[in-house]
Amino acid sequence: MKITNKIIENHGLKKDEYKNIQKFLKRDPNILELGIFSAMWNEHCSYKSSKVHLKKLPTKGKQVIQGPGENAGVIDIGDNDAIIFKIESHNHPSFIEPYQGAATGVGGILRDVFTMGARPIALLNSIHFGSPTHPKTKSLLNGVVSGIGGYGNCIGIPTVAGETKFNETYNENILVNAMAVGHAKKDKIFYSKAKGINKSVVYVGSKTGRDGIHGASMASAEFDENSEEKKPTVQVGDPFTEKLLLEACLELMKDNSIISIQDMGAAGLTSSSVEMASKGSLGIELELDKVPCREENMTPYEMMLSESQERMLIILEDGKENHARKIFDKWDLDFVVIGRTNNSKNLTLKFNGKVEGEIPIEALAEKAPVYNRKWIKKKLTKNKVNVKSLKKIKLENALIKIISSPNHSNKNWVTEQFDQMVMCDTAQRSGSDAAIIRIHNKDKAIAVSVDSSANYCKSHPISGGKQIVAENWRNLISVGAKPLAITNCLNFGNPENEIVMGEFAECLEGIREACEYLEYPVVSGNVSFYNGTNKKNIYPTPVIGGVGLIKKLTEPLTHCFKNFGSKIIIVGKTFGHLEQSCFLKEIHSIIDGKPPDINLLNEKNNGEVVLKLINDKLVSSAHDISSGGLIIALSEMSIGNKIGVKINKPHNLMNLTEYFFGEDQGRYILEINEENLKKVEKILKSNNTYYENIGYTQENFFEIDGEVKINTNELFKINNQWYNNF
Amino acid sequence: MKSSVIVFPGSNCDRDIAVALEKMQFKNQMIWHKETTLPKSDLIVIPGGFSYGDYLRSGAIAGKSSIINEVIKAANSGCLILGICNGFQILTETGLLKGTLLRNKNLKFINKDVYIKVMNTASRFTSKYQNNQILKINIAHNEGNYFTDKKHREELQKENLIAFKYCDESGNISQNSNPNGALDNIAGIFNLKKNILGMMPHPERMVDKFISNDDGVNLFSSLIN
Amino acid sequence: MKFSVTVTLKKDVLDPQGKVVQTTLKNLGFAELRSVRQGKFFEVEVDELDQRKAEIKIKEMCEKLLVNLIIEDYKIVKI
Amino acid sequence: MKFSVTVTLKKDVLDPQGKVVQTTLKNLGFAELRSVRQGKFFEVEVDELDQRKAEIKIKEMCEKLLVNLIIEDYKIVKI
Ligand SMILES: Nc1ncnc2c1ncn2[C@@H]1O[C@H](COP(=O)(O)OP(=O)(O)O)[C@@H](O)[C@H]1O
Ligand SMILES: [Mg+2]
Repeated sequence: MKITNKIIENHGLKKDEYKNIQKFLKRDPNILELGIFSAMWNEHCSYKSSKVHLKKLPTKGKQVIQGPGENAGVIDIGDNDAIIFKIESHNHPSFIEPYQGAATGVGGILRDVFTMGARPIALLNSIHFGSPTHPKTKSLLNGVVSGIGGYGNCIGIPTVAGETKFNETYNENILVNAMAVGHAKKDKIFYSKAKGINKSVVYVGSKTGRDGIHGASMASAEFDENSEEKKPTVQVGDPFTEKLLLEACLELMKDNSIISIQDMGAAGLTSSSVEMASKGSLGIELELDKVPCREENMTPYEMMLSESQERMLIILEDGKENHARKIFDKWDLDFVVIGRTNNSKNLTLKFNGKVEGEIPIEALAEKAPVYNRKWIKKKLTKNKVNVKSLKKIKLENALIKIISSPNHSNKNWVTEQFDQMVMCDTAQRSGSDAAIIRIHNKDKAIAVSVDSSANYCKSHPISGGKQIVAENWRNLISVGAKPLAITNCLNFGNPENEIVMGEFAECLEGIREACEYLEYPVVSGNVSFYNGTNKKNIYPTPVIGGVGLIKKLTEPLTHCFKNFGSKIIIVGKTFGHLEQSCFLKEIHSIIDGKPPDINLLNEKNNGEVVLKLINDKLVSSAHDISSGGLIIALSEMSIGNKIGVKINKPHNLMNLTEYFFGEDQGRYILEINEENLKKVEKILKSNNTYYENIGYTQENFFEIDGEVKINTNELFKINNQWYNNF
Repeated sequence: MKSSVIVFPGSNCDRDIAVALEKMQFKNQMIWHKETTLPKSDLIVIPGGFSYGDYLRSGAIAGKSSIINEVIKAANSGCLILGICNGFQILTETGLLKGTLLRNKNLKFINKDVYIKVMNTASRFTSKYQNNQILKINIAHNEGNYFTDKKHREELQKENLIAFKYCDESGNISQNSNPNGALDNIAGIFNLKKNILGMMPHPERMVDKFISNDDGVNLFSSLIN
Repeated sequence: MKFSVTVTLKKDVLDPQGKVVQTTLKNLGFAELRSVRQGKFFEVEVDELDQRKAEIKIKEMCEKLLVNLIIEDYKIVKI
Repeated sequence: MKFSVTVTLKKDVLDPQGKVVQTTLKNLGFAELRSVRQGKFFEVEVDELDQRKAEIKIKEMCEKLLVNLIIEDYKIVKI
């Protein structure tokens, strides 16, 4: 086949890029080689637009065992226990086929985690949909939620936390990010770096079909009117086979048979073999006739680019084939030696005894293109909203409107479709600030949460970037966990657009700053560009997934009030920042102005003090204040156990709307038993922490002095009705 | 007491039930479905999960496995058999328990804590509970909507073979407290000899106060006596 | 030889899935719709040249595995 | 007027269900079995006397709801 300009373009390669291919090969590529270059050089695999910025993120710390660069990040939680975790996007496939797209997203991220030797112990997700009234939203939400559940429930790993958000910006490009967290022994972690020559390269798992060919390139292109045509590239997931693959891999990992192991994710056999060889500075030769195929007459091109799910590539120690084969036979999975390592530093592909393709590994990996794309700084608005000029609305009515809105309604409709309890170590399920998972057979636990704030990131990317890290940190603190490290999924528009690239660079700058200051390193992550349609880019939506440690799990701390007559205090200062707040958006449709500032010094101090109070068992419930401000956070604490509050108006002359709906950062609400109050105040004072006594819990009514009085049953009902019509 | 937990490809509550059994002092063994004989045991448990991916019908494929013949033999000689969730579905597919489990009436997977009422304490599985005791217990299934024919329905009533019914917090049994559409709110049933119990809720998830509650403990302590 | 096997719920068994499909179609504006019942469909191919013998085999497959006779009916048709 | 609609996975799409059913039937001793593919079946009844019009309607139902055109094919037959 002659390589025409059209073919090059269809493979998503630019003219310059093609010239480089010719240079590396010292000849024209054939179609197989072109396909392989296109798969390895696209945005999804090469990180060509993001690399220069990602390098700036802090990735080190004494808790970090493995930072970015492997299948997932690894952190140390003591006693030879390690936690392995990562988040990944499956946005484009999920928009085309929501059920399978979301399901295979979960399957893919699970493989990233168990390929490193971890037993997955928790799944999380961050899902963003368009406006609830958009005609596609309902079926997309239905499909995505049942796809996430369908995969996780079947494989038997609890889905314990996440976020579900709606915003017009995702009307034609939803976001589906899945995060997996696993547990391994620190001295039993597996990496993808190949070692030694003439070692067997083994294919295990499902057979290869024609599904998902060029899935990775699809994830690197914008949608347009013709995206319907790209449909057949959707992969279908088989959680049942993944369960077998998981058990078989973990069984084989018990001894020392494996030199290196890599899941076949995006760009399947191509990226897995190239990555292993590249990391080990080796060559690899594959005999493609041996690849187990599901369909007849598959070509080398199709085999190398297929994204069939539930497959792994393993490099075995000498003489371990039979032992390994027995294990995969037991689990009814394919096991075939399809190639060998060598020292040629080439990827060599044979088919029917003939060499069909030969490419220097270096050209596919280290030498892949890297772009320092043009970007422009965000012009910030200085607009302040004058509250006095806004149309008057009663506090109570605004509260009701917000907690019954799609974004603030109770998410049980979503989370009840996920098995949250399987494995019997979920100490805290969805619904609180973070989920808590006990380490099996131990008395320690981890806390996990995912967070994003696209509105903040849109209006001020640096503050937004800082804010999501801080909010994620706060969510872990609120359940009594010490935050250890994060993973991040960076969902952005078209990187060739200077504004988008600016949002990316500046969000990352914010993330970097917060992570550095909070000593909260990034250990893994994923970038998803080209989210948007016809030149309309989504809001910048970085998603942060955090993991924290609870050294000794006793009663898990929830955000729901526990007793009548407890004191309620706010830690952190309330200034009443309304711009970019949920209040202005939901009530007045104002999306102008900049988001609240992040004072990292206060953030850290407040968080550390709250964590100390929780660890000293002085707190009955805790909740961070985020979207919606003080009043929404209070109402969430009331709704759980239907325990009301009596809240005073602020002492100072602050405007009530600003006080109750302002979204100032670094704040927590704590429920404190009367007898602990003195002790708590002493600790707060001695740490120079600003706090306010704002009232106490009571029976029956959610009450703010003369402004709001709602029965707690009513409050519960209002918060729980939106999804009923769904 | 000796127990055996049968593990099918796709079972995923096998470890959970084993932990619960061991906590309750059972001497437990895991039995891979390809085994052709069963060790002598007092209790055989078929755990929850998605055996064979729930393909075709939940429990259908596992119900045809070779180890199931051994389970049937053991059941006929009086061995105690407990099927939880997918285990219940498998037991109905083998015919050891009558009826079947249809899709939940809302056509969605449901995971939540529900209340069930103990309907009969005169069995090896429920003797440590009080009659009409209300338990808070976790369910997690796609197909838990119990259905059976008229004749069997009458037999269930007459012979007192209903073990648990879904109810609300205060014990009312109604459509409002029926999470999945099950006939007569049935959450679990015995066979005629009451040596077999199939139930949709997960007692093994309720044996640890840090994780949930201990409402499931008495099921296992009933058995150990 | 190829056969189609269609498996449907017995008349007296509630078909929640069919019902939901039916209401959804009505809501989509298909006023002329009278009823929908949902079932399973299998395309089974066997190495057997004698149609009668093949049908017996397939019937056996149905009764042994494909069909839950408590709630389902089935029909075999050569295709 | 009654129609049967059979919905099957497109040829290139993974059919894990069919695969499991096939191996199980083999294990049960059906050596002559060559292949099984599983799909969905709908029995749709419409108040429409003109067959051509009815078929158009049902085709619309398929494309709008019953069939996932990305991974499934379908066939409408009058019964
Ligand atoms: N898609 C989802 N999957 C699992 N849990 C979810 C999902 N969406 C929301 N939740 C849960 O609902 C609760 C409320 O979410 P959110 O308002 O985003 O919390 P926060 O503001 O504390 O981050 C959290 O416990 C979260 O884990
Ligand atoms: Mg929170």
